[in-house]
Amino acid sequence: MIGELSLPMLIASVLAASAPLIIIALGETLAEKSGVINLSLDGVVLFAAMAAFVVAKETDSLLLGFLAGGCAGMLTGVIVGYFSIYLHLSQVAVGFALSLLCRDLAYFLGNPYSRIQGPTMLSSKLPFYDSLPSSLQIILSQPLTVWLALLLVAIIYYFFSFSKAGLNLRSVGENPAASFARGLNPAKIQMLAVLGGAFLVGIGGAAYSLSLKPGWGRPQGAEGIGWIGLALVIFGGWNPIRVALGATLFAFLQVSGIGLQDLFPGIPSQVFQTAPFPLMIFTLIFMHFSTSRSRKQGYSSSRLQRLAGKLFMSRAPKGLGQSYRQE
Amino acid sequence: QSHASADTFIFGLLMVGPANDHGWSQAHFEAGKEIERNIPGSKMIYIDKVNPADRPGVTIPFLVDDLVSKGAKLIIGNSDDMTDGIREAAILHPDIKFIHISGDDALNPDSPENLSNLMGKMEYGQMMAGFAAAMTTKTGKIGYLGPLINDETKRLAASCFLGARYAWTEVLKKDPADLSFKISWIGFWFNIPGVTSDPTQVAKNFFDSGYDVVISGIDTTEALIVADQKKKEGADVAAIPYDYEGACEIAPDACLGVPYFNWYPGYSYFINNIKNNDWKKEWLWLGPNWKDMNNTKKSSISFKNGNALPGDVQTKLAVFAKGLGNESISLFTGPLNFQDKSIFLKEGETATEKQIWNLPQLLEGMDGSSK
Amino acid sequence: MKKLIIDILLGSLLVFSFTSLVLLIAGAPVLDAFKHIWLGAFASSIKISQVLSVWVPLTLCSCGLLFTFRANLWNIGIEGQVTMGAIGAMAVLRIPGIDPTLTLCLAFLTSMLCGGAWGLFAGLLKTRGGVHEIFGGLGLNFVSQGFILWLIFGPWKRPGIASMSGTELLNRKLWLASLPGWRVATAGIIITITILILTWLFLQKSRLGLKLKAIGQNPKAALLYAISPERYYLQSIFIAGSCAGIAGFIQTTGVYHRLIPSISSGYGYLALLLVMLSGYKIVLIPILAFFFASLNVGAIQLPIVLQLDSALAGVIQGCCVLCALFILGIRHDR
Amino acid sequence: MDVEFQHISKNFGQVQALTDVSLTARSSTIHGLIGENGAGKSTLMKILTGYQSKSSGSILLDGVEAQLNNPSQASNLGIGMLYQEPMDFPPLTVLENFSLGTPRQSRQELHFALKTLSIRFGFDLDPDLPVELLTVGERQQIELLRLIHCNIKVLILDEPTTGISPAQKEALFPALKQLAADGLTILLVSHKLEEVANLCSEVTVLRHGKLTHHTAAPFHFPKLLTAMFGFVPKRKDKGSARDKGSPILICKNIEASGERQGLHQCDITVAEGEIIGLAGLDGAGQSTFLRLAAGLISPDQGKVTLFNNSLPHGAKAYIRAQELHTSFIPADRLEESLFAGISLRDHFSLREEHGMFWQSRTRTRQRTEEAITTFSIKGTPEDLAEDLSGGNQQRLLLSLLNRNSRLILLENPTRGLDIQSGQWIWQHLRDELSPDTAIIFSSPELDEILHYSDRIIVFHDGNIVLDSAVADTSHGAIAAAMTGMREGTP
Ligand SMILES: Nc1ncnc2c1ncn2[C@@H]1O[C@H](COP(=O)(O)OP(=O)(O)OP(=O)(O)O)[C@@H](O)[C@H]1O
Ligand SMILES: Nc1ncnc2c1ncn2[C@@H]1O[C@H](COP(=O)(O)OP(=O)(O)OP(=O)(O)O)[C@@H](O)[C@H]1O
Ligand SMILES: [Mg+2]
Ligand SMILES: [Mg+2]
Repeated sequence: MIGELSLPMLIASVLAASAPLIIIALGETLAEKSGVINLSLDGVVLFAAMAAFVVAKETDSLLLGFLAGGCAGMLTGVIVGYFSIYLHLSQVAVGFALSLLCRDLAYFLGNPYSRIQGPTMLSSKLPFYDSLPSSLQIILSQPLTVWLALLLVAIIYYFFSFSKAGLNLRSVGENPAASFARGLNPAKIQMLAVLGGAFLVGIGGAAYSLSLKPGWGRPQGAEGIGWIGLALVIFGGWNPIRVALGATLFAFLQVSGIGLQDLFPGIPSQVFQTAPFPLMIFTLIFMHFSTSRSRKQGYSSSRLQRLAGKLFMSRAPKGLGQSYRQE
Repeated sequence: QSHASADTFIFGLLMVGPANDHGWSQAHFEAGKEIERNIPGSKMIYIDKVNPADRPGVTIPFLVDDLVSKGAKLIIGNSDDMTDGIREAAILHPDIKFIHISGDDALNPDSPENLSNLMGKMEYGQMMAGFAAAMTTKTGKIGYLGPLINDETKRLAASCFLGARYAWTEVLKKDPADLSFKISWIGFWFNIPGVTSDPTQVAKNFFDSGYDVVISGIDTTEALIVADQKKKEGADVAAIPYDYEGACEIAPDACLGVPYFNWYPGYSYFINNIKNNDWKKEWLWLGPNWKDMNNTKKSSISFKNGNALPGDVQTKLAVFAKGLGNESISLFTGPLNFQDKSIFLKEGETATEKQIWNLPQLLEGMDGSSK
Repeated sequence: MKKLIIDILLGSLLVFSFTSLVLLIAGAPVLDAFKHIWLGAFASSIKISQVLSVWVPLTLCSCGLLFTFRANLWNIGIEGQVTMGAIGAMAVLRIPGIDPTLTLCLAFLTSMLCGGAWGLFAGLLKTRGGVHEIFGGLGLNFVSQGFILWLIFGPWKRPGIASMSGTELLNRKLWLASLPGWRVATAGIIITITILILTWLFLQKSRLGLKLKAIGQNPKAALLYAISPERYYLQSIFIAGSCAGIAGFIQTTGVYHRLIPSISSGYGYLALLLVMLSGYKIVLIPILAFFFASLNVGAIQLPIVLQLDSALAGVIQGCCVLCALFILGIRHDR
Repeated sequence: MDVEFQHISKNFGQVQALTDVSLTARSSTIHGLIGENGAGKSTLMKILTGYQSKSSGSILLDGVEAQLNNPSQASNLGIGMLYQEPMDFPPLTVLENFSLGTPRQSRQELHFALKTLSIRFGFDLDPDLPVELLTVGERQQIELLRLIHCNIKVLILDEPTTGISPAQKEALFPALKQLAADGLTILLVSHKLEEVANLCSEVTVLRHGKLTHHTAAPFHFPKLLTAMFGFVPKRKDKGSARDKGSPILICKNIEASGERQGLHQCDITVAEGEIIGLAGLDGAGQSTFLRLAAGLISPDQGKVTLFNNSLPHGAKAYIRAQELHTSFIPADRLEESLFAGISLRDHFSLREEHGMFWQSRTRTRQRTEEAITTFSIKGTPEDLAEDLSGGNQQRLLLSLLNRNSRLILLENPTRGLDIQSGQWIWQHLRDELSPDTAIIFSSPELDEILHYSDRIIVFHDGNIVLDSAVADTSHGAIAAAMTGMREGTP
């Protein structure tokens, strides 16, 4: 228990705070599994949050708002995809420039809509809500975005692990030339993955302005989240479930950081706020070292060791960052 | 057509937050508009979001240079954080007058002659806010969303607490031990991601931990928005925003009311002085006009009731305000202890303005960090 | 040459159309907006000197980045390196009782060392810890942000109140002087021009520049020439950090005269864009830095005069880079 | 399905890989395609699968002209290829690799199909293991099974037996024959004449991108070998025979990994003044050996001794080897040994000056100009390395060699060079260097090895199968050793 928050409340808070991040990180996972790094996340999240709020406000429809967020994300996906897959430009350069551009574009275009009341997604009760014990009631009364995030974890896990399309996508990320040899169209698959991923990132952004931190303003409160999303993909070893767990861990750090203020009154509260970011990124070092060790275990003949290895093993798709040029 | 005619008076306003923040900056902005409407020939030029997070690399002297080049004769800086910049600019532009809101540089004999300070006695507003909160809380737990820790914010939080305790013990006749008043400081006047605590999250934590009224001491309206969200989800909670008369509009049904500043009296005082060549360096701390508290021309501080404040509480609040006005209720009167149990005021002793202005720490009974 | 001019014209046209489109969407008067940005940057000598005071840190950061880009490193941690440079400078400036000139010189050196060390840290994370420099750099940016906040709200807070407005003002003797009527520290300009020349010398004339280029192009082959990529990665990122550190020093002593939380002002990120736009050519750096700086300064007019957000400057800057990349892309594709 | 190539030509930029090749492979037969390295066999096959586009010519399937612009079209027409280099996805599991590119099927069905096919061909594959843990041979097995599972009509096998054990071969060959009998058209690319003789009913030989020989069974091996490698050149005068001096490189009992098969039980001693040619099929172990001697890779077992100093392990080894006057020139010039965007002068600057801070323009310029004249490089000191033609890049690399080198390791030194350039380079190597310098080089061209070396070492699947003085062996014996045949067989 952190501060005065009861355990169920803490769980509920963490779940709610992690939902948009999960959606964003899963979107990036999708793109990266196909071999394309979309580095523009940080700006796109804001841009989508702005677009979602503006549309939701104008139409008074949350659904249209979320769609607008997704489309705004997809629009940036088109740029990232076209530049890196078809023009073969550096994915990092394109993503970084786009990230700064989208952020400022969001601030610029969103200015007239800042700090006004708009539609908000409320937490909804489950049908069997009243029959649940009260702690479960607390945990389970969540906005739809939380269920969406959890559903997406399952869907994307299934997609990668069991579906034909997911296998094709992964194969392109590993070795586009071989995929081409087997009759796939790597460029098309990468483009679809980037667009789909960017759509999810947009939905994640919309979840900020329509649910978790309702409203638009500068700052919006989602600044820096895109970078965390990118780090989470590595942290999660490109595995949707681990990525989601990472997002939850980050949300926990953020929620509990407020309570830590009471526990350590000598330390300025600002320090707790910055802490999760470096913590997240320094776990990457840990990942690096544990990966080299667990890679061996991952292939061990003992089932248990294989499982343990899989938990910590992380390896980028082999073709990550390079786009395929047909001869 | 000639915008520089003799009786045009241009004044520049530097606002720390957005002009439409439904809070501190908007209160200043509206006062400036009011000046434009009421003082013939006056014209406001302004720039908002003057803070290093929103406008990285932009300094106060730079903005002042620009406003002066556009003809401004008076510069108003509305943030505590502009202290150094305003002073630097005042030295660079000795023939331009400066008002720094909320500081006390003018009390310092070395400070430039063209720099005055203006502040409102929000202590009274906060007392009323605390009163309203204590009268409505069901759980006896009041949360205070604090900005950063300094003398001003400590005295405001303390005033709020005193108002709440008065309502709890003197009006409701309950045990003071059952009232919990907790402050969570976010680190700045508004959210800066990755730097301050996220006020949305802090307000959520308050409500999730059983606090049913959250009073906002920050310039933006997150507490009210979260309260509204929770209320729509069925929780019986409410919030009190801060600074701006219209703050409740963003979520009227969850709003108990708002203690607000009205800067028009202060602004017009200084502008008239400048026009009459009566300027002098001064430190002005303006309070409510108790007889006509909601009159924008006269009263610098007031409290506006919100939809969520029950009718009977409204009546009792009016009585309370009256008591504050005729000094039959004096809350900064002993016995009062500091948070560390050391004595602030002895039995019967009343604090001086200076003691209140420079309140060193929070009071006994308040929960939260003093430094 | 003719092709280059066509490219530049095409790029400008693209940027201009996109920006106009954005302005139209925002319902703003397009030509007015450009006019006010122009006036805001160049209307008076004071404004030009403001532009120069932004030009200084931008150019410094860009010079540093030329080293890391040449070694094919993405030194995204440059923001943190500016911050650490400023902290290093402040640590020296706080020491009482030394001759001001000496203090300033010491602060200058310390800022270089601190910035460089912070860069080295990111470099070591890459070479030893296997963390890509983008994530290492970002992580260190957040760490430096936490560190400077801790200092400002903790040990270095002003008497009585700790506030986001930073530490107490420096003694005026420790301010970098500017010419009368100018708002930019003369020493800053001189230092920047010196660093520009040194950067040019190092990159074009020294064997270090050549080795960095070799490593950036082909680390595998570098080994055959007995050049250790790890060593030169670290050297280049140390140099970049030092340049950024100097920028932090000037921000502290010449612009803010104190330490503030956002002392780096986003110039590091902006410099990354700038260097990409320049095509990694040093001759273009001072020119483009001046262009970017004038956008930054001029855009302040947008909120004052047209009630628009000044973020338009960032939109134009980002758009310039994307358009330049786009033209590069279609040229290579042909 | 009959496959008919008509006047196929293909060029990669200036490299003419195929010139006017026409041949027909009939259904229900196995058609062999042989030729030395770089003859254009793989290119011809990749054109059939649509993986590479042809420059001119046409392909008829059962007499109808087919559009084969990408692998997808080809596989829809029933054409499948087992690529020479494994075209698979190392981190994915066997089953996933098996299923990629096949029609949609449930996991159970795939599992079952893989299992039955494995049994039929006598392969042993764990469906859940990541492919990267398998040997190249096993990876090719999966691919073969996948193609058969796809019900293709034309099966192209590009070196299918690399890394397959004799026992598996015994299972594979009858199966292939059975497939052909069932109506498949099989195109088999191979270097191994035994296999070709065993399986094929017709054989086509390519040499330098042109069709040089076409014959039906029975085959006359010497004729095939001549068509593959050209005539056996008469030994020209090599100049004075060199004196062997004391040993400078000793490899003892080396086990190392690298290329396809790694190196096994490798024992080589090289003496001063020796010129040794390394022969073998691509990837048989020559490159691994050269890199081992250069200190770029460390052995898993055993010891490399250079000039009586044993090389340390790890990254320091290469530096140490250089200190011991060893130089190495890799085959892939722009990938591994030159900096594409850096000028010739700067290459000299990087190479020659140590411990200096500034570049000295005049000195390195002079040096570069000297080198340009001595090595007749067509270029100026300011030209970028990538702007040089292949031959000139090679000359540049030679000119960058340390002149004090006593052991020179060359990987395919005349790769992509015309005859004149090649001869020039050899003349330079033999005549300009001091006579006690040892040279070890690999080459896919037997002629070159026979012509320039004193001693020949033939690698096969990571083992040394022949080590003898050139004078003591014959062209046929070497060619046979290279194709995996023991000496003495026809
Ligand atoms: N992608 C490419 N780009 C440029 N040149 C190529 C390319 N692929 C092949 N070549 C060249 O085309 C020629 C024919 O190559 P190919 O791979 O068809 O030879 P091969 O007969 O299969 O030889 P091997 O027996 O070594 O496999 C060679 O000279 C080769 O260098
Ligand atoms: N990318 C390039 N840019 C500019 N010039 C080039 C480029 N590639 C080749 N050249 C020039 O074109 C000419 C022909 O090059 P090419 O590689 O065909 O030579 P080549 O006939 O194969 O010679 P060699 O036998 O030495 O390999 C050379 O003079 C070379 O300098
Ligand atoms: Mg081949
Ligand atoms: Mg050539």
